[in-house]
Amino acid sequence: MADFLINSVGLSAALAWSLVAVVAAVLILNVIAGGALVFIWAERKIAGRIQDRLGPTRTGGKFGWLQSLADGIKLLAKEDLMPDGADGMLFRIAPYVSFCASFCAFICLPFAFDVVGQRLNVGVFFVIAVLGLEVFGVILAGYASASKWSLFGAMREAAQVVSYEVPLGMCVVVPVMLAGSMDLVTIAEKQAGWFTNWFLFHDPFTFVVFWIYVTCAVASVNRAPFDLAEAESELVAGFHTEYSGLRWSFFFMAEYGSMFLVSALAAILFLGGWNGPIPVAALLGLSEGTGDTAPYLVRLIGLANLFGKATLGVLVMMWIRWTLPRLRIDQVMTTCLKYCTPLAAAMFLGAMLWQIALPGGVVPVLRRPAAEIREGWLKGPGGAAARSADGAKVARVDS
Amino acid sequence: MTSDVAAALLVPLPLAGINWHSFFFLLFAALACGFAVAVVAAENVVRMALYLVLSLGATAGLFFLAGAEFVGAMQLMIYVGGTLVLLVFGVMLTAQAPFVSIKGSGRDKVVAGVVGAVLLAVLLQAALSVKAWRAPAAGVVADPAATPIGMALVGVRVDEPGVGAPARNVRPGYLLPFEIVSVHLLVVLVGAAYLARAKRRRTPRAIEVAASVAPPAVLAEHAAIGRDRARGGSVLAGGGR
Amino acid sequence: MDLSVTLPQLLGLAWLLPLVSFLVILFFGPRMGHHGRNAAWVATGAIGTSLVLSLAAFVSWLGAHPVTAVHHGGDHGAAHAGDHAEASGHAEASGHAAAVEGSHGAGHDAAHHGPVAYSGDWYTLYDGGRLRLSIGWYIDSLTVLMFVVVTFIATCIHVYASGYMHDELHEVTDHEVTLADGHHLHRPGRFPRFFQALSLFCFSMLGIVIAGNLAMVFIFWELVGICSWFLIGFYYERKSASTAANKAFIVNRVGDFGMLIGLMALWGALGTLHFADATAAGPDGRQVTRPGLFSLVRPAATGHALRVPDGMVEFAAADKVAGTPAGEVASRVDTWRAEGFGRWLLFIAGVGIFCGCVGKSAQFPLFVWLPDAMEGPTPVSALVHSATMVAAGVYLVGRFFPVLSPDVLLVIAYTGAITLFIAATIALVANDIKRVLAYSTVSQLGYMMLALGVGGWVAGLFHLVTHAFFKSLLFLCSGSVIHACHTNDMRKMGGLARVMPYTAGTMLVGCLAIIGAGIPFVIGLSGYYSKDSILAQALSFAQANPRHAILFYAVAGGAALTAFYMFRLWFMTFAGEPRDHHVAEHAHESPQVMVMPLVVLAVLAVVAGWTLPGGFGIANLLEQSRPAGTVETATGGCAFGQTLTVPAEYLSHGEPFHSVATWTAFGTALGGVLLAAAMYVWRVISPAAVAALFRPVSTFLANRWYVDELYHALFVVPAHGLAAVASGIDQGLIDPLINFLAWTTRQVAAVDAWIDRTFIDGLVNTTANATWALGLELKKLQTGSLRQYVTFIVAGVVALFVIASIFFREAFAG
Amino acid sequence: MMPVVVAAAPVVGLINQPVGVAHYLVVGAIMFVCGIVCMAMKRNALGVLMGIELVLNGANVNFVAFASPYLQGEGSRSLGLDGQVIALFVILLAAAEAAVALAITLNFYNNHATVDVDRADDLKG
Repeated sequence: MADFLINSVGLSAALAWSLVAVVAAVLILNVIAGGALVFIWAERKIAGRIQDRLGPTRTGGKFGWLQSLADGIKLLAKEDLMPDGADGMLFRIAPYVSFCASFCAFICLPFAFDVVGQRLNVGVFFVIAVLGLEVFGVILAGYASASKWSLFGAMREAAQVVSYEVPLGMCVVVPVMLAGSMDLVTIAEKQAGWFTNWFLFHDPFTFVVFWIYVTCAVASVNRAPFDLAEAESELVAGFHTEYSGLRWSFFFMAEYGSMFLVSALAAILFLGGWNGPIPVAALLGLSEGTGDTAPYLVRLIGLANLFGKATLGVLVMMWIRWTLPRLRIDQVMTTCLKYCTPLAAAMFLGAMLWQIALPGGVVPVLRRPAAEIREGWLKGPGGAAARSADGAKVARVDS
Repeated sequence: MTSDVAAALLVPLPLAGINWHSFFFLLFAALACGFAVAVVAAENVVRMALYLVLSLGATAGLFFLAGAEFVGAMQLMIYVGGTLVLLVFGVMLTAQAPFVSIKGSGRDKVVAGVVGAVLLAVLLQAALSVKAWRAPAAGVVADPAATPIGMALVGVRVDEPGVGAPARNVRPGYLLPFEIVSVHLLVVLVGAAYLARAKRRRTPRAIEVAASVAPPAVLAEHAAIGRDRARGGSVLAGGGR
Repeated sequence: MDLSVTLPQLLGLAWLLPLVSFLVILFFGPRMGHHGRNAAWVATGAIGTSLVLSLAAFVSWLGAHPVTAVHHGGDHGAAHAGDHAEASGHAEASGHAAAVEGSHGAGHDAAHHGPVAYSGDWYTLYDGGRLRLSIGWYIDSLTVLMFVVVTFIATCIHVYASGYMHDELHEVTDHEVTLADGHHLHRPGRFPRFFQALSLFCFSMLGIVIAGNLAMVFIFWELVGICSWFLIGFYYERKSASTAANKAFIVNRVGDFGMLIGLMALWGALGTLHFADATAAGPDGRQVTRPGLFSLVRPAATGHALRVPDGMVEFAAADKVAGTPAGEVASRVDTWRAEGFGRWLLFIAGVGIFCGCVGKSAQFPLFVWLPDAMEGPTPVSALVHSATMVAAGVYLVGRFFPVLSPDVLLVIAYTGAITLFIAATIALVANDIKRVLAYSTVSQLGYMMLALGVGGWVAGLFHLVTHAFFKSLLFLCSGSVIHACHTNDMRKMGGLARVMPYTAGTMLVGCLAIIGAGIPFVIGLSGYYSKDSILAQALSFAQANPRHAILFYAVAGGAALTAFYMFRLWFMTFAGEPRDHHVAEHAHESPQVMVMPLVVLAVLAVVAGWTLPGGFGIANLLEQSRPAGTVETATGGCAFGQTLTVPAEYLSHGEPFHSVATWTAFGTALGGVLLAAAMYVWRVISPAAVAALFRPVSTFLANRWYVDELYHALFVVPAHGLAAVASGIDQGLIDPLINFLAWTTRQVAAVDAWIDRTFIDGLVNTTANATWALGLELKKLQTGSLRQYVTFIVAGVVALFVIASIFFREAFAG
Repeated sequence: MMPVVVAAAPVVGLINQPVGVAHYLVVGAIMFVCGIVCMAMKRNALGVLMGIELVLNGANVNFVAFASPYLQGEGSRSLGLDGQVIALFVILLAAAEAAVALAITLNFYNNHATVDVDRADDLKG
């Protein structure tokens, strides 16, 4: 898009690039907001269906699809009060910190091949890091609302998120190891072709890793079985009990945003990202390189694939939420420390050994021995230049 | 992780010839330095924590700007996500009423200020004295890939073959330091766990003491402790001195 | 049987046996039977065995060298036929396997075969070329005879002493010692100690006799002195006994001092102290003969005529020797000798050795110790102070006769005469029985010295032997008298003959022997023969040297005095009425063990002088060992400016001298006896009247010529004076000086201490305090507040940075 | 937020010129000094810890600045990868250090019922 602006519109490169950045940002923001709205509605519908009831039906049509709009309006109208003992500044800033943290991750999330806000070489790593930041919002909110219950809730959630980050990090490392790079786009690319190429089916270890990833993901997003932060009888709503109105909605947006983020990540890392189960584009002979419209078509298909998988993930989370009973705090901790982490480590070890033992096995991509990879880098500017060319950017745009 | 998107919408600045890189550098630098100063200025320890988080986040941005993406990410994940969370936990645990905002005496502030100023002057003079550092060579393009760092950590230096024969004076790999740091971290974790072990079973003494000693009047006294350490004979039995 | 081997072994063994007994008694004395009773048997047994061995040696000597009368023809040159020819006794020393270095006898002159002597060394202590110290022997007839005499008398005395000393076997109360609290001293008996000392004495006496060189003689000389000190001071608790012992020892040492000078003169000049020549395998295997003293002084080359030996001449003419080149020294010696170099050295050597004899044999200046030596028990007096030790001096003069030049002989003669006269006169008035005998011994020794001095070598030694017998007899008799009467004072005795017939009888024999009683020209007791020979020799000497006629008259006078005081003693003790009844009834005859030796000695006193028809007699025996070169009359220069002729001894046997001597001797003896009888038996002259008549003389004599007082005045007083002066100087001068020095040191020390305290300590303390204070100040820097630490750190960094940038700009600009 | 404004004013012109190492060094210096001052001023133990974090980050900025390929002037040679790796290690060790420091602070807090640094002056001279 940038080239288009520069050539056709003739703006100065800097200006062009800034416009592109703005467009990208707005695009991502809306996707998230829209998604959130849809998910809120979906949540209510699924909850109903699971609890054998209809869920919202009257608002806006047959299926109550405007319910989330109604909620939004309600929240906007509601009065944003603040407990008197609270630390004003912290109280106000907490929701935005939380929202920004979860939203930041979307910068480097690729929706289709090269359809990404900012293609970061350390994509996955960046996403995991940003997920960690969300904790601050929670803690500040807990502290700022000056009530012991919110503080306790915040502490528990913070402890939970921080401790689950460890197994999450280990699970993420496995696909990164398989793909050989932390760049999400490369990872997804590596899974092109039939669904058998997905890392999920790469080797038994990655299969188990996927399921561990799912549990940790659910926990780190405070969803369902692990959402005790705001679910204890005495904790009422956990850290955001004192919040109401728009601030509360930001927390809510943050939660759904990160849900979507985590499931999208799962899709990319294990389920082949924008590569559908059946390589439609490849079958149809479309490839990015040919013609000017083909790439767009391919990306569209990729986009569709990714959104499908992501929403499927979110729906699964909602499903889990309304089926599994809530875990006690010590159970949460034990699952994390005594089950997830060791299991993830074992699987990681297994995947690595598998990789070494059978390089030529399931994944041909990594047939080249390590030295070859090294030569690849050393061979000279050609290799490096080529790669940097597409990613060449005079101005670094950061999150 | 600042709201740079919002910043990007700022209009007033002269757009023509804007050097985005230096723009963002200015933005992040301002954020980092501002919040660092805020940390110093803040009285409330929790606020200090928040400002510190923001400051370090801005520094992470600086790292990204400087091309060290992996370090930036590490900064965000480990430093901000890990260390500062730990710090905030620490703050939360000790943020009893009297300690939230202990005010240092004026004299300390002045002394610290003076010393800081002198040090700043010295550092700045050092930083700005070298001409070579002032303006970057134009057109240097580098691929901020993370793989070289990974390889370096494993001991294989791919980033820049040493001058002259590749094998002879290639820069040393970082396998050993990496191993040492990992062992170091293990030891630290064990140590920290040991230090902070189940001593928590007893209620923290501050509360215990305050409750056992006397009616609420004491709490006021209790709060005074922070103000003036020099006054002897504090009510706290055995505590302090 | 090769005499040169058997004799040294026999006599050597005889000599060492008393030493063995001494050691045995020394270590096991008190444990020998009750209170050491058997010590007597051990000592007596040892000396008895020595006697047997000596007799064996004597017999073997006679076997080899039969004693025959020696006929001295008038002519000098008469070659002596007879037994001496084959007696080339001085057999060549066959190199004995043992360490014994045999050597042949002294050289002999053409005319006379010279003495037959065997000499050699048992053990060489040190052989340093010039100095050769060795334990060796020089055996000739004199040695053998002396061995027999000494061991015989010692045996008799040992037997006598075992009886006499029996009261030492148990607790003894010494009446003469009163303790501070007035009681008499009670002390345990010292029986074994007595015999221990006696054995040691015999050993050392025999050592002198057998000694082969002067050094060995000197060593035993001192040992004898020590033994006499032990024996005299046996009752050391008694003040008188201990002072007497010390006196004896000191006076002997004075004599020994002179002897040492003589020794040094000999050794310094001649380089050897051995009497006879010694031939030994030199380093290169050839037989090397080292000349002894005799052959040096009377070399065979000159027919054993006395001459100043080359060594002494060179020594005396040292300056000349230094001047002449080495080669010609030997040739020039005769000219120097003629000039008289070395004569005085020989004289000094001779007189030096004689001084030793004066001290030991109690001659004129040094005789004071002998009378006091009577403090010792009587057997001691008998053995040591009559027969042996005092005789050692005479023996040494006899042994050393060849080396003595005529002037030395003259000195000896005159000393003898003086001693003779003084001792005899003091004996006249002595009242203590042992004192009388002591003075008689001194006078008899004077006789012997005089005899030797006038050239009567055989006469002197013959008298020595006979005197040994009857003097020990007299002492033992006096011992038994004292033992009986428990007092020495003759004035308390009297009329003991009836009570003690044997003692009286034997004493009478002794007295007769000593005065030389006998039927002239027919037969007489032993004293008769020896005294006559002395008288004869003195007469011949007086005739030969009219200037020295006085010597003969001294001898005659002495004989008279001897007769008088001997019989005065006998009459006062045994004749007349007992003057002290207590003593009279207490007196009793001595037991058998004491009387038996008296009888034996009495027999010997009579027989010793006789000469058997075959010529066997002590005189002829002695004749065999007459030193070479002393047979003939010798005339020699005299240090006192005129020549002296020493008449040959055999001349005195000649008619004029022999008859005159016999008659004078008989007359004087008879006179003395009659006078004594007159005074003490027939009471014709009362001794008191005579004493009164000669008041000044008798008191003078009673006080022993005031000799003790003289010495006291001469030596003791000046010594004390000198001591007083010295202590005065010490007290008055040296002590104050030292005290003054001490005082000044103290003052200086005080000042020093002050300086030390104020400055140095001050300095140190101030620095210490300063450091302490600084420390305190710096301590405040550590306030404990972390924040201030940080500030300090930063300040430090800044300071460093500033310094670095200022001073090391170029270092960092790189 | 006054200091922020002050810092921004003089350098607003900088927006057009490229940014060199010196600028990063300035930022690093400022953060370093803020850290030091915070350590020197804050009486709350955690304040001191935060000061330490700031100091470490100041150092990190410098490292990264020197290590970045874009910012080098003509003469000097960038640290290359070393800078980044060192920054990494600093971050890691800072984490370890913070853990221990917090453990100590909490212990101190438990034993002395206070977090006030000035109360911890038992070791004074």
